[in-house]
Amino acid sequence: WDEPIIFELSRPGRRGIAVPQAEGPGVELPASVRREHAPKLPEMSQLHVLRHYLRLSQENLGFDLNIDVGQGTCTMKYSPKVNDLFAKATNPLHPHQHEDTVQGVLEIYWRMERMLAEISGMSRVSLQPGSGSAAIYANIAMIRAYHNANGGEHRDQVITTMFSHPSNAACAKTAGYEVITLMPDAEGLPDIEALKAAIGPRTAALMITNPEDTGVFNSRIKEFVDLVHSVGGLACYDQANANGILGITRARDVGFDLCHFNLHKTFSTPHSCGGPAAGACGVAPALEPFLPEPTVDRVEFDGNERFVLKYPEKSVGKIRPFLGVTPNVVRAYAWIMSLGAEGLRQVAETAVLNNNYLMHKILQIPGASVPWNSRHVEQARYSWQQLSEETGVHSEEIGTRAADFGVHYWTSHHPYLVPEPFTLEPTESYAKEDLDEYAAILAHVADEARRDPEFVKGAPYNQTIHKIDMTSLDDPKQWAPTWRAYVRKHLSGQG
Amino acid sequence: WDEPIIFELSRPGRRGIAVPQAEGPGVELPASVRREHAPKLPEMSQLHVLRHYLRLSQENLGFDLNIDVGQGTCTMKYSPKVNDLFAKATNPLHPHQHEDTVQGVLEIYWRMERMLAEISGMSRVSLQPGSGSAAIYANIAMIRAYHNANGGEHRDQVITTMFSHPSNAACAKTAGYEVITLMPDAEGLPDIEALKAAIGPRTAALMITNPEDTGVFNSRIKEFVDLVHSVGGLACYDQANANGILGITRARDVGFDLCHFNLHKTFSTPHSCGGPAAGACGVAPALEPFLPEPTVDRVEFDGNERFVLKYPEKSVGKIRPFLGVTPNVVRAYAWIMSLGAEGLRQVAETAVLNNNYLMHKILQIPGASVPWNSRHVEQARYSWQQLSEETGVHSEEIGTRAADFGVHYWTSHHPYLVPEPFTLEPTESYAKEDLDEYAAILAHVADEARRDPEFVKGAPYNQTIHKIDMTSLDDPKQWAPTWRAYVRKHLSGQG
Amino acid sequence: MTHPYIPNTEPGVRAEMLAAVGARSVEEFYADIPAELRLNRPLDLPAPLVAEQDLVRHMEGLFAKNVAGLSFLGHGSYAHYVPAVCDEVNSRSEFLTAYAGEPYEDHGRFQALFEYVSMMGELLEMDVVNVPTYDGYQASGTAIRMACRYTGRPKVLLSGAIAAEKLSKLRDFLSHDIEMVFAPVAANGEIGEVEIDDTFGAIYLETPNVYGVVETRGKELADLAHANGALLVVSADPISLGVLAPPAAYGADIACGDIQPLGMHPGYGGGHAGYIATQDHEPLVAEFPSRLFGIAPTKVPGEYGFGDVYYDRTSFAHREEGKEWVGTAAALWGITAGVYLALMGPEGMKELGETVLSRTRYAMDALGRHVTVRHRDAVHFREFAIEVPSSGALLDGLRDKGIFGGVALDDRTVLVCVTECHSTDDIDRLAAAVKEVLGA
Amino acid sequence: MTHPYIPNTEPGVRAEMLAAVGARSVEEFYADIPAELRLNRPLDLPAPLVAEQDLVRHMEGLFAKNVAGLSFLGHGSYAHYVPAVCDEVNSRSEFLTAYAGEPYEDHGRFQALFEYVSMMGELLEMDVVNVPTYDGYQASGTAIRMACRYTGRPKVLLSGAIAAEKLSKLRDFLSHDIEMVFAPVAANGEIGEVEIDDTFGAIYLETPNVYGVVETRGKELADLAHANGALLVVSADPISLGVLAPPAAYGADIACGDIQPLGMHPGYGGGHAGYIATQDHEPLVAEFPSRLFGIAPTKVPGEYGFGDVYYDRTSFAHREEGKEWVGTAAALWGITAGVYLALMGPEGMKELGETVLSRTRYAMDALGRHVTVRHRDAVHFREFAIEVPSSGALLDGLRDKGIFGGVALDDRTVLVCVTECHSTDDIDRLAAAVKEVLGA
Repeated sequence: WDEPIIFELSRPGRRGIAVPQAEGPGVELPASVRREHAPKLPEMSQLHVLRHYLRLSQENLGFDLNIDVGQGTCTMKYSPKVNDLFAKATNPLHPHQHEDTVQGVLEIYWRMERMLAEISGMSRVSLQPGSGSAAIYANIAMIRAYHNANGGEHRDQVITTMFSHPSNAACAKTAGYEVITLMPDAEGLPDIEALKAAIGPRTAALMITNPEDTGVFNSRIKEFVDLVHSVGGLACYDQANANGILGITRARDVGFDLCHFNLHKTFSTPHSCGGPAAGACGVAPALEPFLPEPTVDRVEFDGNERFVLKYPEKSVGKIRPFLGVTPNVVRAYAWIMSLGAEGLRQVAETAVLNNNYLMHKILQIPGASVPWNSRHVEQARYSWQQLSEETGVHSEEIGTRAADFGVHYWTSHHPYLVPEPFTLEPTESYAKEDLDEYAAILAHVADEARRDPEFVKGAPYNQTIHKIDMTSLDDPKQWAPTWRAYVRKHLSGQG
Repeated sequence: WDEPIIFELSRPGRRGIAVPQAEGPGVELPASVRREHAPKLPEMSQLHVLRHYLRLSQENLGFDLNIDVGQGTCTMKYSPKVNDLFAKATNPLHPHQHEDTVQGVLEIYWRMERMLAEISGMSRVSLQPGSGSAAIYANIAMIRAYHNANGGEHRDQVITTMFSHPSNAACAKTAGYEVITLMPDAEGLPDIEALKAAIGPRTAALMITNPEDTGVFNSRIKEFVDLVHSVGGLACYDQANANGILGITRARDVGFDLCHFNLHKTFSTPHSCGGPAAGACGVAPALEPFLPEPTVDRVEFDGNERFVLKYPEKSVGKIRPFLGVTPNVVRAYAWIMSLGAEGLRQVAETAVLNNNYLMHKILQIPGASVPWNSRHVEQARYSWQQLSEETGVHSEEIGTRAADFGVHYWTSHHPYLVPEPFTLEPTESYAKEDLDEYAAILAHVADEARRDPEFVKGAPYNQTIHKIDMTSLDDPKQWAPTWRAYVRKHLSGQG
Repeated sequence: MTHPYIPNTEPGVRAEMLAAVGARSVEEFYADIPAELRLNRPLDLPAPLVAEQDLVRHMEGLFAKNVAGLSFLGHGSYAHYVPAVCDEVNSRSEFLTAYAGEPYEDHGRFQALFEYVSMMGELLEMDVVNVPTYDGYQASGTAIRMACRYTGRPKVLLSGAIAAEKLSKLRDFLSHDIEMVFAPVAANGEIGEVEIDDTFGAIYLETPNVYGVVETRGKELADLAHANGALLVVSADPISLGVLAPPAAYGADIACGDIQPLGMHPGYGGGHAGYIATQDHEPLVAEFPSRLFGIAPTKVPGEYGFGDVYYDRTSFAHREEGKEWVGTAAALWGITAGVYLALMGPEGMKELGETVLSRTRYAMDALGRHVTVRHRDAVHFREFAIEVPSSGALLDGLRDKGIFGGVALDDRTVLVCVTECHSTDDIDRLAAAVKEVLGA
Repeated sequence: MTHPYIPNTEPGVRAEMLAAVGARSVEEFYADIPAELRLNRPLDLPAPLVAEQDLVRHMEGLFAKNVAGLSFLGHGSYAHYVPAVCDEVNSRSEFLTAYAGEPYEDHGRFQALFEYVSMMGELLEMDVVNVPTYDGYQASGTAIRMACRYTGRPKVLLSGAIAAEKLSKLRDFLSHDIEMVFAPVAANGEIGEVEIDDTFGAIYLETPNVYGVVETRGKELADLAHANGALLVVSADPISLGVLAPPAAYGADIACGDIQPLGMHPGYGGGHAGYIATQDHEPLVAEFPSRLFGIAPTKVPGEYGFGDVYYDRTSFAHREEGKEWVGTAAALWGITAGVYLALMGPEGMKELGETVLSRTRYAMDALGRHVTVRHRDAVHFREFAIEVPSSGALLDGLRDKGIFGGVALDDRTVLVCVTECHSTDDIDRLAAAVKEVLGA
């Protein structure tokens, strides 16, 4: 499709949907609040709105359609369609309904908390955060509240690692902390010597992912936790990469005080073009008083169980409206229920097997490598450094060319400590055939890069559009973050 | 996508869904009924089944995605998404539920019957037939029952017209009638002289469409009806092409004894790749005793209304299981309710305006013509005869090339009385811009045909597949109506 | 206001279009419709609910008048579990709103339907399966007609164990030119004594039959038919074929039936589609009225295309010279049944069959403690009949308890249906309720 | 059995893959996890419901414990009508399951989100709108932070008419380094006396506010803020902007709020997404933490591409050196809100606003006959507060009648919410029930 911008499809007088009539008395608005100019929204019939968005949807490559192993660190896995039905069942529920009228959904929250507590080893879990990053922020808020309540107001530093998600650093900064970032050592793992140098009386917490986004499990993780504890800091586990270790090892058993999961990664809720997602914060008993409000508790009542909302006294307050992203909590609950303990372990083991199998295939492609040659759990960050040096083709360009074959990858977050990076995470959802096909596509593109680098650099060729000139997007004079800005800056001269 | 046949995606041991366990006692089957060899169905994980079908869906051009005016005679119109929700609401209802537990759905049947009776002028309407063709068959069954009940067992001929849907002829034949087909006269309308010659004591009925599939309204239609009545025959109106005359003229007012509508055409239920559809048979009072069983009647009961099933004594019996294609009856009911009398008239007038506007544009394309140069109502059958004579490119090839631009048309049913035909029906759903774009595409392809006929003949170029060699499909030695037949005939030598 | 479904009612565009055509009003386009045929008043219809939300409220009000219950209803429509993926696929706009495009722009539809018929072929062990006809009734009627046309003998022997409603359809569809002879039902619920001669074109059998009884004499009947130059036509429920032998295995020439159980909701009777299958025998294939889709090469080696097999058979090609008629039937349900079979695979179909057999037996045992279960020694799949003092009184009593207990076959016989959706707890609840109602 | 979600658990393929890698078992891949960190027992979780149908039954059992009623609940989550097309689009696999592809293979997502921000821009009369953040709470917190960063002044004056839960979020998010000063609420329900000086970075106002009152002094506050070198930040409900002036019209520098009313179901709080908007003023644009999508040329003239505007602002680019943080927020709700606005168009938004204003007034009049309606002379949009002897007793009494009457703001104040989904009959039913409960 060569689908225009929606404003170009508008014709005055058309309507996509009709609205009920006022019925009640007319209300005259004072001039100070009355809208003067009608908003220039598109005017289209219903079919035409639908057709436009259906065409746009076909110009998008959802997980369900492609082999999405290139979205490493994001744990792209099958989100069962039946769980969408459960999510939709929450549509009519209003978050201010009286507890008595939402016992079903509260029970799901309570059961889900118990299951995640078992999976993490933590004593309580909040399902309120809207995403992994929001969960990280919530954990930092709890860390701050904990220290403030325990005479640690002076602790103003948070330590994190370079291969942890940027939100660990950014959320800590937003919460007012100085951020210390540990760089990888010669093995590619966070440098324990750097940690020893960094900890001290100002240390509020260590925020660390393991395995980090490289997919390497840090076997000295307990030393990290113990070191931070030794100076009175808290240890907080970013479990975004938990998919390979479900049922194998648990946050609390390593000594962590807090952890978080991304329900949209490990627990299969859909990624929705970038949210709504859902995060879960697990805490050890000492942190319970600080949990976001409210919590869902179970009480016995006349021999019956009943689920109620409680407001912890020292709560950090609200992280997001109401109890959380309920449709996704429901989906994740259903997903765990469909697998059970044995199933979750199969998830972990199969994700790890898939990753090691794919790594084996990728490393057979001339020019591809994986830094530090370590063992990998559920994903791996690779490098095209050698190929790039030979051909001048950059990793991003190879990924774009791969899109011509219906797959793609991303290069991960800046900065590129691993040169010419790409990160592959083949979760348990994929069949061997998918991995073979994915590796074959990358091998093909790498070969193209050797034979005709300019061709690869010119990609894409069979996508909706061709190579974009991104320069205007960083120029305030040219950038156009809305259609009205575009019309003003780029079209008004023509009109 | 280059999507394999589903059997090629199978790997033994995989499963797409799990089934509940037996729970009850084991049952030992006697050898005479026990299946010996497991069926060779595909074995795939759930994601892989889903992905396969999603990709196939993207390889299909639904009405919602394209400008579907080329599917003339089929009245492709917008099927509102909200009506799908109503259709789904019928999912759990079982057709053997007691009347008391399905008063809502029975009320919809009753109200829908009343509305279609008003639209057609008939006294009663059966919603049981599964499609327009099934409705035609039901009408013929009623005609036979009527004559048998009225001493007309000897009436063994049914008269129809060439531009009526083939099912009029085919259903009459299936019901045991001799079929007489009126050919068009010099004006393109059914030849009234031929009718005069055909009618007689053997005439059971006239089955006629108006406007016929050419889109021309036969202004002498009442004469046709009167002629058939004059010999004791019944007149049956195929209202498949009713979209342009809703609220303008009615079947009963012309004198017809029976008529049928296609709910999936005029009344917007989706075409579903070719069904489930739904048909409605309207009858005049004399035919009521013969309606398919059961009918839905309204009774007053203690001052309340109640809807009940009744079995007409002389009923032709069942045409299809239960009451009809309920989800589609519900959709069509909701569609009429969203429009009302004024809305239906707007539907008709706009469909006719759209058709005449498009015809004006098409006739500007050199090489395109419309036979007989008559006035047209809601559609028109065109001819590329002139272009074809000039270039050697056939209508079908032009349609296939148009598919490269995201639209297409069909050539209508055999035989091609109109040479190199194509039939366009731009219903009320389309915007002027759609019609402009459609005409521009055909103009472009016609131009291509002049400049490079071989290029057009080689189409398609950007579809999933390339030009098909259809010859094997009519050869019993080669045809492969299933994968197992294909494997046996074409692959087993290779294995 | 411009109606959301009719963009060109907006007066500006309307005027523009009329001007382009050179017409003064739409009325000009209707000039062929004589005045005396005109309806010179607005249609008398209810006031419209143009706002979608008002329509939703109206429809919800109607649906609120329906009542749900724990249902043991079957008898032609079955509440088997419908996997979410089935609904996901058949709700896709691309499939739901497509119609009859060519094999290029509608490649997906052709392939999906080809795959459906191919999977049915595996289930049935037959090489030719039609693109679905309307329903199982139509499939039976057409299958019998095919057999009669093929043999040139307008006479069929039918099992007596057929649902009354289906029989109503078959009589209408066949009896004007095909003689219908009925076999008795034996004491064990199976087809009884069968006698035919060389005037018969077909023997028609159903399994499981209207009583839920699995017919065990298929081979014998096939042999009998063939010995007399007739065909054996078997209507078999495809959901049973993971455990039960397909008709082809015991010699049936034509298999037919309804695929509603393969992923379609009951939908108050809206989920039906019919299948017809034969071996790849050209003269028999020639008798199919439905479309058949086949695989074909394209000009690119290795690429699969699809098209109509033997299109000349159809009324689309030859009007009344075609076989019966073909119209818009139930293609989407064919695609859906394909999704269902692909999800289930051979193991799923087998396990499902075992579960249904087992729970049916469990229910016969549970109810057998309170009422007489008919044909108790026969193999039952999904349904069985019980004998009660009054069908109506029992069903009314059960309905008061929120249970739809079954379908009354007559005043003293109720047909009970059990699928994989009924837990043993559900069945125990039914049995307890039956005891209570009858005991009162 | 191989689990339907995990194809490579099938033993054959597992062995094949292990062999290819040269590993004897999966255990080898876990060699880096020390023994003392291992969980040497199975997780203690409920027995799984592997059969989809068993899972459905379990979930339906849980959902059956929820209860529906005629609801007048609002206070941060609103049951406006959701057009079917909104759900159709956001249920599409292509959108629902996509994540973060590049602007080529994910062109559709980029365009849909660009169109969403563009339509919001028209509604707000502002040139820069973010790809949605989590919710209105977060949008307010970030908008205030943006203003404080921009002005370099960590101090904000907030309207006192803010929901308690939102305030809980703002305190957590802001108070550690931004001083929060509150303005009183005036007798008419609007913001009361406001005093600021040049230490303030922003004035923060909500309209309609927590009492449903539309603030009329926006222009005055904008002037006051600007006179003191501060910004005016206004949280405005976008559903009201078909009839109410957008914040930009009276001089607000940053607009923010929640888009849940634009096509998202309440979903027990799951439908939220936050917007933040400014004019195209580079130093203020630099303070956005969220992603901004912009239109850009491709190498084919006339073709539109899309990409990130000013990516360097973000934590994705510069970790703690970026502005706050950006993560997975609520993009799908942005796409959905775009569908909603395109369906409604300018006329639809206007009519909707008029309908809500009218029905709110109707409800105030109807309830005003039985209870005291607060701020009765102010302009109300959708919500208003009533004074009752006991909030709990009233709401309990209404709930017994199947009515969710409102949200208790305190022991004697109940907030009632009326949208276009409430007919005057619904409102009359509420009023009658209130009378009955209070009269008893």
